[in-house]
Amino acid sequence: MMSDSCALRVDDVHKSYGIHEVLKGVSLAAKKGDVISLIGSSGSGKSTFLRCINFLEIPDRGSFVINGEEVLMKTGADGRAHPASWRQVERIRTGLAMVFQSFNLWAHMTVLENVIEAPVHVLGMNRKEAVDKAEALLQKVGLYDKRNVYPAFLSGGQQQRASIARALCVDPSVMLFDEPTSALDPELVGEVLKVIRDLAEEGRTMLLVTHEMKFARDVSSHVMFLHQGRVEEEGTPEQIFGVPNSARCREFTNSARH
Amino acid sequence: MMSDSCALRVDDVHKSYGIHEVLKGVSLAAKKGDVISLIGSSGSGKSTFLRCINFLEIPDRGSFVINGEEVLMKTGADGRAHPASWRQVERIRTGLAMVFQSFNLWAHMTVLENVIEAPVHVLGMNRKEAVDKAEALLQKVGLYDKRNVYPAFLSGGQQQRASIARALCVDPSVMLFDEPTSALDPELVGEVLKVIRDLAEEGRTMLLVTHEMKFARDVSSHVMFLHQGRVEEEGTPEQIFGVPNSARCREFTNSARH
Amino acid sequence: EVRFGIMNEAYPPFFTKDATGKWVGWEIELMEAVCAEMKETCSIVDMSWDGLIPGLQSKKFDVIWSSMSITDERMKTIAFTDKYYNTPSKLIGAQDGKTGTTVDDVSGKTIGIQVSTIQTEYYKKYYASAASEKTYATLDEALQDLAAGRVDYVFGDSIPLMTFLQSDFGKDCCEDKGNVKDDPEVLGQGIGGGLRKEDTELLAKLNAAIAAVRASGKYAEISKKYFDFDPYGE
Amino acid sequence: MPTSPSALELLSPYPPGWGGVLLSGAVSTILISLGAYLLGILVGLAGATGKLKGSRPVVVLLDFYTTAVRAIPELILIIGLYYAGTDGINGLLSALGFPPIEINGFFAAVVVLGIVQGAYMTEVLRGAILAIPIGQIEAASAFGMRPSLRFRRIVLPALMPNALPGMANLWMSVTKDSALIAVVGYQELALATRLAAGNTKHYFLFFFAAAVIYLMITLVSNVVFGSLETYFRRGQPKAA
Amino acid sequence: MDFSWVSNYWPLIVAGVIQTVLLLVISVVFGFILAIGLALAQVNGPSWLRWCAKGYSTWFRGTPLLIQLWLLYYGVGSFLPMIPGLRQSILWPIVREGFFFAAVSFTLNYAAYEAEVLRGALLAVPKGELEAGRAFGMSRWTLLRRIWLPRAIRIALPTIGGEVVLQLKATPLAFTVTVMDLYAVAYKVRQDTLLVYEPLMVVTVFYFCLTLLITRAFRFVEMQVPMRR
Ligand SMILES: Nc1ncnc2c1ncn2[C@@H]1O[C@H](COP(=O)(O)OP(=O)(O)OP(=O)(O)O)[C@@H](O)[C@H]1O
Ligand SMILES: Nc1ncnc2c1ncn2[C@@H]1O[C@H](COP(=O)(O)OP(=O)(O)OP(=O)(O)O)[C@@H](O)[C@H]1O
Ligand SMILES: [Mg+2]
Ligand SMILES: [Mg+2]
Repeated sequence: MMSDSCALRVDDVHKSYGIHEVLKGVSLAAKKGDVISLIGSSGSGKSTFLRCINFLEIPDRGSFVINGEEVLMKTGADGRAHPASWRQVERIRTGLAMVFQSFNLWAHMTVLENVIEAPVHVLGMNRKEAVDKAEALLQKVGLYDKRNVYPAFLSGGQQQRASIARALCVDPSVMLFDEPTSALDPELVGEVLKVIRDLAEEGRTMLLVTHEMKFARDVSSHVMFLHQGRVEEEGTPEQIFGVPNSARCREFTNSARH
Repeated sequence: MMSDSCALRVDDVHKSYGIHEVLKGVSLAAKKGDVISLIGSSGSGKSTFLRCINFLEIPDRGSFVINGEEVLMKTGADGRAHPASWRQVERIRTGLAMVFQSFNLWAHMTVLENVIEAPVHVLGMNRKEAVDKAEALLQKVGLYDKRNVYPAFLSGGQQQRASIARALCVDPSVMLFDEPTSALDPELVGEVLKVIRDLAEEGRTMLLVTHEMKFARDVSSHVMFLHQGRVEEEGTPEQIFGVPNSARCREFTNSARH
Repeated sequence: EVRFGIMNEAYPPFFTKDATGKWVGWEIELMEAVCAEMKETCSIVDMSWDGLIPGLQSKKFDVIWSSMSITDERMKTIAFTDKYYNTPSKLIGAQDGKTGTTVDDVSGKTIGIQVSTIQTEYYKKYYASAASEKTYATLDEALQDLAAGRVDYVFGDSIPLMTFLQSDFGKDCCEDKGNVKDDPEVLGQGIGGGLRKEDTELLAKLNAAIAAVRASGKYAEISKKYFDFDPYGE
Repeated sequence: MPTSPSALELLSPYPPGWGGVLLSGAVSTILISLGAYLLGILVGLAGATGKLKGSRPVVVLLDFYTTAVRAIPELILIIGLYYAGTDGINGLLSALGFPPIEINGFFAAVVVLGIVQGAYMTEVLRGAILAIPIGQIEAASAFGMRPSLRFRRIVLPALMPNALPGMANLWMSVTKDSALIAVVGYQELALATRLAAGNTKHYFLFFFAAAVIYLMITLVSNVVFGSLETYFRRGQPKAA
Repeated sequence: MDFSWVSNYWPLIVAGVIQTVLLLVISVVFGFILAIGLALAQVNGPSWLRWCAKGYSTWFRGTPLLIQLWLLYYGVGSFLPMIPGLRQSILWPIVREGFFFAAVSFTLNYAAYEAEVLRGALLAVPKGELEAGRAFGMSRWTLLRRIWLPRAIRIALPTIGGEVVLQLKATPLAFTVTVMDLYAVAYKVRQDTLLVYEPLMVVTVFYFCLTLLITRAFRFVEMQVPMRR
């Protein structure tokens, strides 16, 4: 049904908490190798949108095609949509990976155990192989010497890097990054930028929420500006950061420059 | 002993976790109205240093003068220093306020309750007065309409703003900010910048850990670059970001610009 | 086969399990004699007090043979054999040299009684106007409270009370105040075996056997081993 | 009156000493408690999951279960199952032309106490699961873990430190509650003690001996629960 | 089913309900206060205090409540009259009664169980939230009262609810020291009439109502702070 190159297609996502409508119809389409940045003010629904894509939040309405597979939805008695089969969702999730805004490392596992958990227990990777791979990744994010430490004893930036390594270790074809550089110093931001570029070249698709406009401009192939639950403007980085159409977007991107 | 204008003087702070020496003698002096930025790579000990100042971590060694009052220390049986009187520490803490890297909002209280908690129950402020003040602050950080929400239902940036409002509400003379803008969008960063400047003008002293170099440059009167537990370089923002002496510092600040 | 339900607590000298797990006591020997008389094989099923009635009703055994007092109230629920023993009731109390069991003797005192025994009825009829009552789950608890001075008298069956008075514990604190005046209306029905109401045939057989054991002298022979009087009562 | 035997003679493991009776009573106590406890954990896990994740009717049903089973005196449950229950089953069996069955007292005790334990355990585990930071569970879901895997790898290790104190309490009370099963003619430690005491009139000695045995059970349990807690609290910073 | 006895026994039943509820409320309220101290001693106390609290919890959870009650009633109870002046004081009529001993021993026992639950809950409070409290200059006491305990109690609410119900079920033991609680009344009825199920059913109805009340109350408190699930 979907052309193979379309890694991710999301249509008309709605989500309310109680009477508070957070997403009012957000759509998105990404090809393989796309890096799409989501920007927007705090509370505009960026995280919620990301969480809807892997069904951590169940959207009230919307259609989802992930990795060329359409997520079957059914409408519940309360008029809200649900995934028809959680099995399918679980399968699709194995091809997704997420870096959470609040890291969400598993507190009872060391950094290394956190990173190999999903490869070994979800993907069924051989443990030794997973450890090798994890160690290489931890090396890359500069956390190799902290591999046997529990998350509670890490600094904020170290936790964030562990969380990035954990997401990378499952070799996902679509990655959801929720402010992956918020706790990182500029040097590490540069490193992460490189990693994301490499991944894009390998043909992986990335969805990235960020507040660092420079980072968004440098890394993304496409930028979406979310405002009050709607996509106010989208386009290439040049367009969004150069000559945005909408006044609101212009204001927002300008403030980063002031 | 101290000139009145010296709001904060910290000398030769050492702190180890086990064999891992995180702080190897960090010193700092700040006058009233100073805004001192701490920059440095992830894991370099910035948060630890901040936490030592209000004794959330007990430094192994060091002397502290806060708000013109010297913290009495005694050496325990294990050769490590301890505050001689926790009473004194508690009293001194009422003049400090901290914004945590991980926010640490009290989960069993709404945003408003979080903000008025310390004024009412530590400073003994009249409840009504505290509510008025808190509401004004929440208004300022754009969280007024979320004042009756519990922290679990807030977005990352909203939590951070609540945490900032909570710290501001005690009218501290010294403020410790641990990456207070990490989860904020550029517009809000601008707002926080303004708030910090206003506070500095009122004569409050601020210690600020941040990874946003532009922010550090704009806001601070003095910048310290921490590297491997030592102050590698310090000076005015112009000096640190313009013509740093140390190669490491140059490398670090450059990477933010690339 | 007739199965006898016995409470799995110790109530010497009537019934108790010894350390090897064997049931011994006067009531056990009497049961064996009755069985021999009926020419039945007999077995013992032991149960806690709470399980006796349900056990009987759900046919886990056929007769409750466990020093159960016959009362009119209880006869609404199960059937009883004729009495096979009936011992007098007595008061014991602290050693103060005064004896006697009249209303005047107990006036203003506290009397400990085991819950819903025939003595409760007697107390209500004779003593309630002058004395006050404390109810205990077991006689042992009442006796310990007597020793601790929390009650002035304990009112109960003479045999366990005498056993207590002879023990090291009881010798030091307490003394016999005498048997109470008999009143067959509340004390007189004695102890019998309990049966399901519909088992009239077994009831008749048991009554005949009890009478025969008593008549043949077997009853006296067993009793002599345990008592220096006739537990059958009047 | 024969001369009183010494305490040592009374507690000797060989008759006429009562030590053996007490010890075998203790073994029964432990076995019944263990059986009931394990059953209780299984029931509790199912109950907690149902209460947290189940549909509306499931939650209502489980609410009724935890309220009712905890409210009804254990005695009535055990008598009900053992006597009325057997009657019922046998009535049914004979109606269908089968021979009657005999429900074993041990089995009945374990089932009844297990169901009761399960009701308390449901609440303990529900609380423990609610105390897990939600993000940890979400992270597991986000990596495509199936519910069973997620439970085994993430939820269970994370709930244990929160649940263990409550679970330890339940274990302590089930070792004492098993005294109830005397009602179906099973001789566990409490009954053995009463028997020995009533027989010999050495109340103090035997109650003291029983207290010591119960304490031993507790001390061993403390070690087990303590090391479990240390194990499951790995990675947690020391409390203040 | 035969409930004709109810007409004769209802005054006793009412008195029994009152005794049961009194015992429950007294032991839960005072036990809980004691438990807070015991739990804190274990989490935060100096090592000698920690061992005392640990020993307390081992003894009171490790031995049957019945034995504790007996030791108190017959052991300590027989020394009480020797305290000079106590016999003459206005306290004596209270202190002499079995009810007093039952209440004390239930309180001590409940405290041990509750302390264990609270200990776990205190440890489960996220460390960062405590640090936030300290950073604002809260004294130990304020921190405990405003942050640590309220958070811990919320975490432990379902388990605490269970412990309260367990305590309700422990009240019948008071009969061994002559307190005619609800269960004892039922016991008496059973002894008098040999009816097994009927009196227990009446008891069950009351216990059910009490349990329902307890669980509803706890559910209500639990609902006060919404959770993200
Ligand atoms: N409680 C602890 N126990 C052991 N090691 C710790 C503990 N807290 C921090 N560390 C270690 O101390 C070092 C400094 O940590 P700190 O949190 O001060 O870093 P930071 O400079 O704030 O970094 P970031 O920018 O990532 O927040 C890190 O290597 C960290 O792993
Ligand atoms: N579980 C929830 N229940 C109710 N409201 C929620 C919940 N989660 C988020 N919200 C609200 O939804 C809105 C969007 O939240 P979201 O986390 O998507 O914001 P965001 O764009 O990621 O912001 P930030 O940049 O601050 O992280 C916010 O106003 C938030 O308060
Ligand atoms: Mg967000
Ligand atoms: Mg930090």
